[in-house]
Amino acid sequence: MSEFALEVKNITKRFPGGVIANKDVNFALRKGEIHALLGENGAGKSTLMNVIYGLYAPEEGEIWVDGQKTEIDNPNDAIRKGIGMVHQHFMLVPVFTVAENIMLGAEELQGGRLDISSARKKIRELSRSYNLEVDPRAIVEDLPVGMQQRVEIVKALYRDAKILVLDEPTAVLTPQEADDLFIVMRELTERGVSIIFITHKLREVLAVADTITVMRRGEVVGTTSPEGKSESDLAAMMVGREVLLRVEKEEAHPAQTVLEVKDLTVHDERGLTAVKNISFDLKAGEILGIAGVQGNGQTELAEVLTGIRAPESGTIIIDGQKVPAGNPRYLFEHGMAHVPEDRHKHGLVLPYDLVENVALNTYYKPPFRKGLVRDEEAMLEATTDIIEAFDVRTSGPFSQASNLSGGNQQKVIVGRELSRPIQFLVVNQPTRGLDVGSIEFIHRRIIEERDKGVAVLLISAELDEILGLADRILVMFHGELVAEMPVAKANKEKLGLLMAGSEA
Amino acid sequence: MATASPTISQTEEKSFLRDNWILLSVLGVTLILILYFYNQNAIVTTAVLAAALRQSTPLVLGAMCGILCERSGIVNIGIEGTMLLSAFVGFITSFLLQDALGPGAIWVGVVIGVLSGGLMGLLLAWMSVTLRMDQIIGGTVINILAVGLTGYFYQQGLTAGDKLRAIPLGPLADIPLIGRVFFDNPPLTYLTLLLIVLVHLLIYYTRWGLRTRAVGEHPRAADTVGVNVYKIRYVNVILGSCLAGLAGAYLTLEAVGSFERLMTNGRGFIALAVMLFGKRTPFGAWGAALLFGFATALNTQLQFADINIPHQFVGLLPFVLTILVVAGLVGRTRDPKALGTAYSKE
Amino acid sequence: MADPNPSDSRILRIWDSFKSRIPEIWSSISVPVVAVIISLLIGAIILLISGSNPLRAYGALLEGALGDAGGIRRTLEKATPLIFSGLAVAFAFKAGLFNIGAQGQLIFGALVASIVGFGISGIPAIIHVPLALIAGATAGALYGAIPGALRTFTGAHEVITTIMLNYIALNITDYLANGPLKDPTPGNIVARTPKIFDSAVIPDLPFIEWLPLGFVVACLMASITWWLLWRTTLGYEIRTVGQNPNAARYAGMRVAQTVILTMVISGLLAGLGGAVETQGIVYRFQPGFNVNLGFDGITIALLGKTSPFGVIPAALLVGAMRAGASQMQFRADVATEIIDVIQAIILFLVAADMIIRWIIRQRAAAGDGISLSSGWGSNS
Amino acid sequence: MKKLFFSTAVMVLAMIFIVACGGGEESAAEGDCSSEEVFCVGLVTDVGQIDDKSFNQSAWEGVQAAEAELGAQIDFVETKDATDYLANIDLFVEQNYDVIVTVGFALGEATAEAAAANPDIKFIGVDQFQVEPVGNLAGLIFNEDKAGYLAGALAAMLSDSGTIAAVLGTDLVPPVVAFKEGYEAGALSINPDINLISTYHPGGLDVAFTDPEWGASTAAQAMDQGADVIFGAGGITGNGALIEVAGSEGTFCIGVDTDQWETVPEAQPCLVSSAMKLITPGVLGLVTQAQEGSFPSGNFFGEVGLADFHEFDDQVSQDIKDTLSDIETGLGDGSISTGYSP
Repeated sequence: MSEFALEVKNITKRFPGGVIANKDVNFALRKGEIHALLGENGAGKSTLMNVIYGLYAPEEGEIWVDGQKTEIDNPNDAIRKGIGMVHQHFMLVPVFTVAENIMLGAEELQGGRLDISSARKKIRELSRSYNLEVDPRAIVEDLPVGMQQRVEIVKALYRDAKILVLDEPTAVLTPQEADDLFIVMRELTERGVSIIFITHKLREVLAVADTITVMRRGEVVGTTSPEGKSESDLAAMMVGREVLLRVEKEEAHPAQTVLEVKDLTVHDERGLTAVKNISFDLKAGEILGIAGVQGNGQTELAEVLTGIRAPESGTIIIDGQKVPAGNPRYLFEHGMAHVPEDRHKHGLVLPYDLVENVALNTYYKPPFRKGLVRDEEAMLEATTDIIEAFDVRTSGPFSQASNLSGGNQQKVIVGRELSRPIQFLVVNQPTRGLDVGSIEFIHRRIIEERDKGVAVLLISAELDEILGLADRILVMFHGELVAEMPVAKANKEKLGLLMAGSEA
Repeated sequence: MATASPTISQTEEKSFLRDNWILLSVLGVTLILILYFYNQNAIVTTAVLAAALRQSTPLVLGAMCGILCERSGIVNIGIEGTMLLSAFVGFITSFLLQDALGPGAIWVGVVIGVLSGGLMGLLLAWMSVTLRMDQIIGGTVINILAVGLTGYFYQQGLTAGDKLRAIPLGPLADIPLIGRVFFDNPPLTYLTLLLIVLVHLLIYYTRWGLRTRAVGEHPRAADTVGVNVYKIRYVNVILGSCLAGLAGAYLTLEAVGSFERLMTNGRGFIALAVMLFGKRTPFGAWGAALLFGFATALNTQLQFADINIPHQFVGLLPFVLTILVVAGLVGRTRDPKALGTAYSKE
Repeated sequence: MADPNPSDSRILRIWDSFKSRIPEIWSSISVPVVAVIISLLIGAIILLISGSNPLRAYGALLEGALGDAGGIRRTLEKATPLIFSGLAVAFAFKAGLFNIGAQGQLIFGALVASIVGFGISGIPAIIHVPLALIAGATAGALYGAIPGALRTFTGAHEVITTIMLNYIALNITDYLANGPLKDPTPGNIVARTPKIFDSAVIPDLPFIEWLPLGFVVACLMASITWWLLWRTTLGYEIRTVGQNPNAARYAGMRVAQTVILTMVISGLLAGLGGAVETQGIVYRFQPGFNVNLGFDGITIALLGKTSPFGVIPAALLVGAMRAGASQMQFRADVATEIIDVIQAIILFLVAADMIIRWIIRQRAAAGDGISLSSGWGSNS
Repeated sequence: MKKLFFSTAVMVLAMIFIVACGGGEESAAEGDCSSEEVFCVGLVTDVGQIDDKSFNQSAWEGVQAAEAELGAQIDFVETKDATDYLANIDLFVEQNYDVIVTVGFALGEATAEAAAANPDIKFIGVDQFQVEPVGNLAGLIFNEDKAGYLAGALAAMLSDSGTIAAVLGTDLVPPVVAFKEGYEAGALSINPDINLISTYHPGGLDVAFTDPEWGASTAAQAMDQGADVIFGAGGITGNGALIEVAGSEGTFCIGVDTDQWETVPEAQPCLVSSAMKLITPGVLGLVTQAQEGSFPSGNFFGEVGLADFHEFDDQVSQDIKDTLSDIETGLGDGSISTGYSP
């Protein structure tokens, strides 16, 4: 018996196109511990875990489970070795029931038929003994995210996982829900489960981890215990230099009201109410932050405010005029800029080159239009300007958007939106998945816009971002605005409770 | 989603009733109408319904091919070509072997026809799963290829000894109405009725079915729990194409007794519509196929009765109906989430 | 990157733009060419197996297609409707739509052009010819609008609706040609409309007898289509809707209208093809003519890599095979269906271009693939 | 892979050359059609194949008979696309063929045009009614309604149930309509109360004659309603009906165009006779006249009639045979009218 549940030795993983995602990575998980794997986006944490789980085949290196060298070529091998994984994007079939999702791949059979009732029985036993309540008959897409995460954990336990990999499990949770998760994690380790906890959130690492391994640019930069470490120590290890954890900015000088929202109600794709009867206003020269756990109506709110979606009822007023529903062009004409939540879905046309992407929402008028045709000269000029001003790393204006890194793609979008005269800006999760350098750059630009007198609506699930940038904060829960406060009166705990729906 | 309590799923029967009340009421009305017309003119009603069932056989087989493929996430518009090629191969086989094997040659022909369908499925799976070609283009390739190959290798004057003839099922066949319609049919028709039940069981009550549906909805999720997405897709497409192959064999060896160029005449495309109409369920597809079969039989019957509507207009019925169906006027269908997209591990 | 000399930078930029497209241009030429060669080789093997002489067969095919002025004219005549239907399909591809309904749009175009052709008399050709062409194009456009509107307002996938609309078009035109519009000439027993007046017939070009005017019109339409797609804001909207409808919505483009408009233009191109066929070749509407022209558009569009200018050589290739087919059967005793086989193999190789890229060791230009299928769309 | 590709290519090329060199001589035997001694007959099909078991094939058999009996040099061109009619005729014109046979009413215009342009060549247009006769063009046409009339009379006399059926191609094709109208008139002439059920294929020209499954299913639908004689007239679609009827005892079927006892042997168990339009002898006759220099112009009516009863000869009573021959005489001298006018 080895003292290590899992050891990873000298793993190197290259992707087609030459990107080295993991370089000579070593990592050891002690039995019964919570081992945090810390690193920025793109540091190679998820790649490493996908290697361990058999989803990627490494070019070099070995994996040892319980002191024995093993080959893990596919998830089946991993499951057989007692490795379970809870992915950042849940691997659940939305239209299946909880029981169907959990039994998938490990089906109980009775005479060739699926034996769903014995699966349900086993699930109920598991949830009772680990204190993880799930209803096996519920349809997954009807469940809140926290519950879906539990289903994922039960799914791993159903397969007798001894090693549990949790990939960014708190990204979708409130701080309080995260704390609940930590209790569950503790309970699991007490029953002999070893946990790898992947995150980029320093506070959580210090709160729960027994051991911390930090990764940067595909390499392990060090392993340490949390004792005596501060957040900034870890941040420096993670980024490789001193990081300003707080964004520097001046006091805001809010002026006239630019945007007024009255009694807004919005439905989502499935026709369910996503935003319920909310009202607020936004003033020039301020950043209004909307805090909330993902999936509480922020996406739909942003889409309505930017004209992508039509509201069910309620009014939006800009410059004292009622805005027509679902008309982005009207809003663009009235000085709106929008950095969307999902840059691949909304922000960019990936197969287009940068020139065509830069013209995306102003292609229809001068300078990009000359009569019936497009003025390609002007488009090219604008693109080169943005590349220069926003420090976009690319081989040139004609390179395809899909060839850029996430940070550079986001810079192109921000550049496009900020290079025309605007009076209000909607930014939704502006730094999700970006490296620290890009995050800092984008934060600085947002504050610059505020200082120029632009009204900024910032929607973010990252409390640090909200607290760092916003001047005034609204909290959204279940589609409703549950609180409003100036940033000075806000702190993480308070916001966390509000985001979880409890009265503060 | 805003409310805290999650929806609890109903038991299967209850949700079936809730989701399909339109279907069920249509079914009820249909039954009443059938009994009414049977009372009015028993012979004609029986004849029309028997014709509807006959015409529905290749359609429901083709539709079940579509169901198996699409449930696993692969669009198959090559059903038409698969049917045509299998019809040809099945017929040629039975023709070549009829001297050596006698009547058994037809059955060998059926088997080889089915296998040749499977081979076309293999080709489609290779194109769409391994090469990750666009699936609609892959299907188009199969359609064009089948027309070319069967046309080129077709020879004149080939005649099979016979075709598969009706086998009345003893006393069952003597039951009024139902007996003639269901229990006095040739063997592949019985086999088709059996296959409808089998495919239904396969999809909803077996491990394979659960995995197939998971792969069609969320292939990566299936992959992470150790389900081999490629294998599921390959096997489903091949299996499904075997059913299309059976439809082809049905055409040459049971329905007609000879092969002719282009003899599928768009049935593979209609089968796609039937599949959508039936919401990708075997029984739904069967109902839809019966409806299409009924439309054709009705067209014939109207002419029999010398009712003077231009037959082209009556002939429009199934096509207009299909458009109404996909336009959602007769209840919407939900596509499997991953339908039409190739899966790649990395 | 600010350049003090604007004219210099302009040249530089044009060169830059061109340079970045070289691999794209090379791959769009080399893959189909190699595909055609391989397909002909496979066709040769099939011919050998069935005991025919491939050299003789291909020789006769070539002679029939290009052997003399008549052959060339026939090739161009065959290519003409194929260019139109290929353009129709390729254009819809650009907006992410798969217009299998070019067939139905084309035969409606052909029918309506013939109605204008025989129904109006006493006007000079200079008016009558374009009038009938426009009428045919309009009919195709209106018929194309149906699947577009269905897609937009109900989400019904155009593949299914256009297949069904093809059958519907066939039934309706058959009925009309054998009923109300049947040629009343004494002794006529055939289901067909009357012959169009000479004033509606597309005239021949003076001096160049091998070049049908319809072909020139087709090439002109290809250029206009290219210009529309790549130079105008409308084309940009269409392409954006095709590549990423969400981004189009984000950018304030009217996706619904764009989808309908795309189908209208696609139908217009197909309908115009039908009209040109009626006024240039058939001179009336008759069921049984124009049978597969719309479906062939799919092959042509894919073979031409969905580019308007790619459609022309693709149509010429298939047109030449069609024009020489009878000659090949006549002189070399080879069943004409071999052409369908070769065509399917070409299509397969072009679609699965990675096979060819592997053979000629060429890397794919990103975003080169064609992607259409993602469900039937009756949800969302 | 690359190597494999090239070696395959080389092999294929090599094989082509071997075959090409070995088979180079085969065409040398052909004579020159422009010379006086060589009598050349060419045939252009309608869209479809020479072996369609239908009118293309029948006409080709007539031309083949001309080869056997007259020593003609013959060849055919299959039409793949309806716009090629004229071009395909020109293939023979260029080689100075003496007689060109075109098959199907759809080629009527193209044939007339070619005939006008080439007065030295004799044209035979099968199923092509001539409104304005051209000297070197004979339309070989048939009174299908008369054949249908005989078939209808036979059917009515054979029927015990009093219900007879017809499964037909499309009404877009005039001969099919003529067969149907004649069939119905003939049946009614025997039994005015007879229950006649007949139906056209619902599809367009491109499918109506090539949908045997519909034919079979429709025949079954008719039999289920008591029809005990079924007339299948619609190319391959009709053949599907005949084969279906063959599996049902006590039911007769009647074929069309040629004696289908030979062309559809699967139907022999039910095939009592066929309503023939004798294309093959008609073509042979016109070709012979062309060679002899007695080529008629305008419309030339080919023979129609019922085919032999073959093995059903003893099932058809002498009464029936007598009645049929009376009707035939009546149709011939005009005393009986089918009531059909195109």
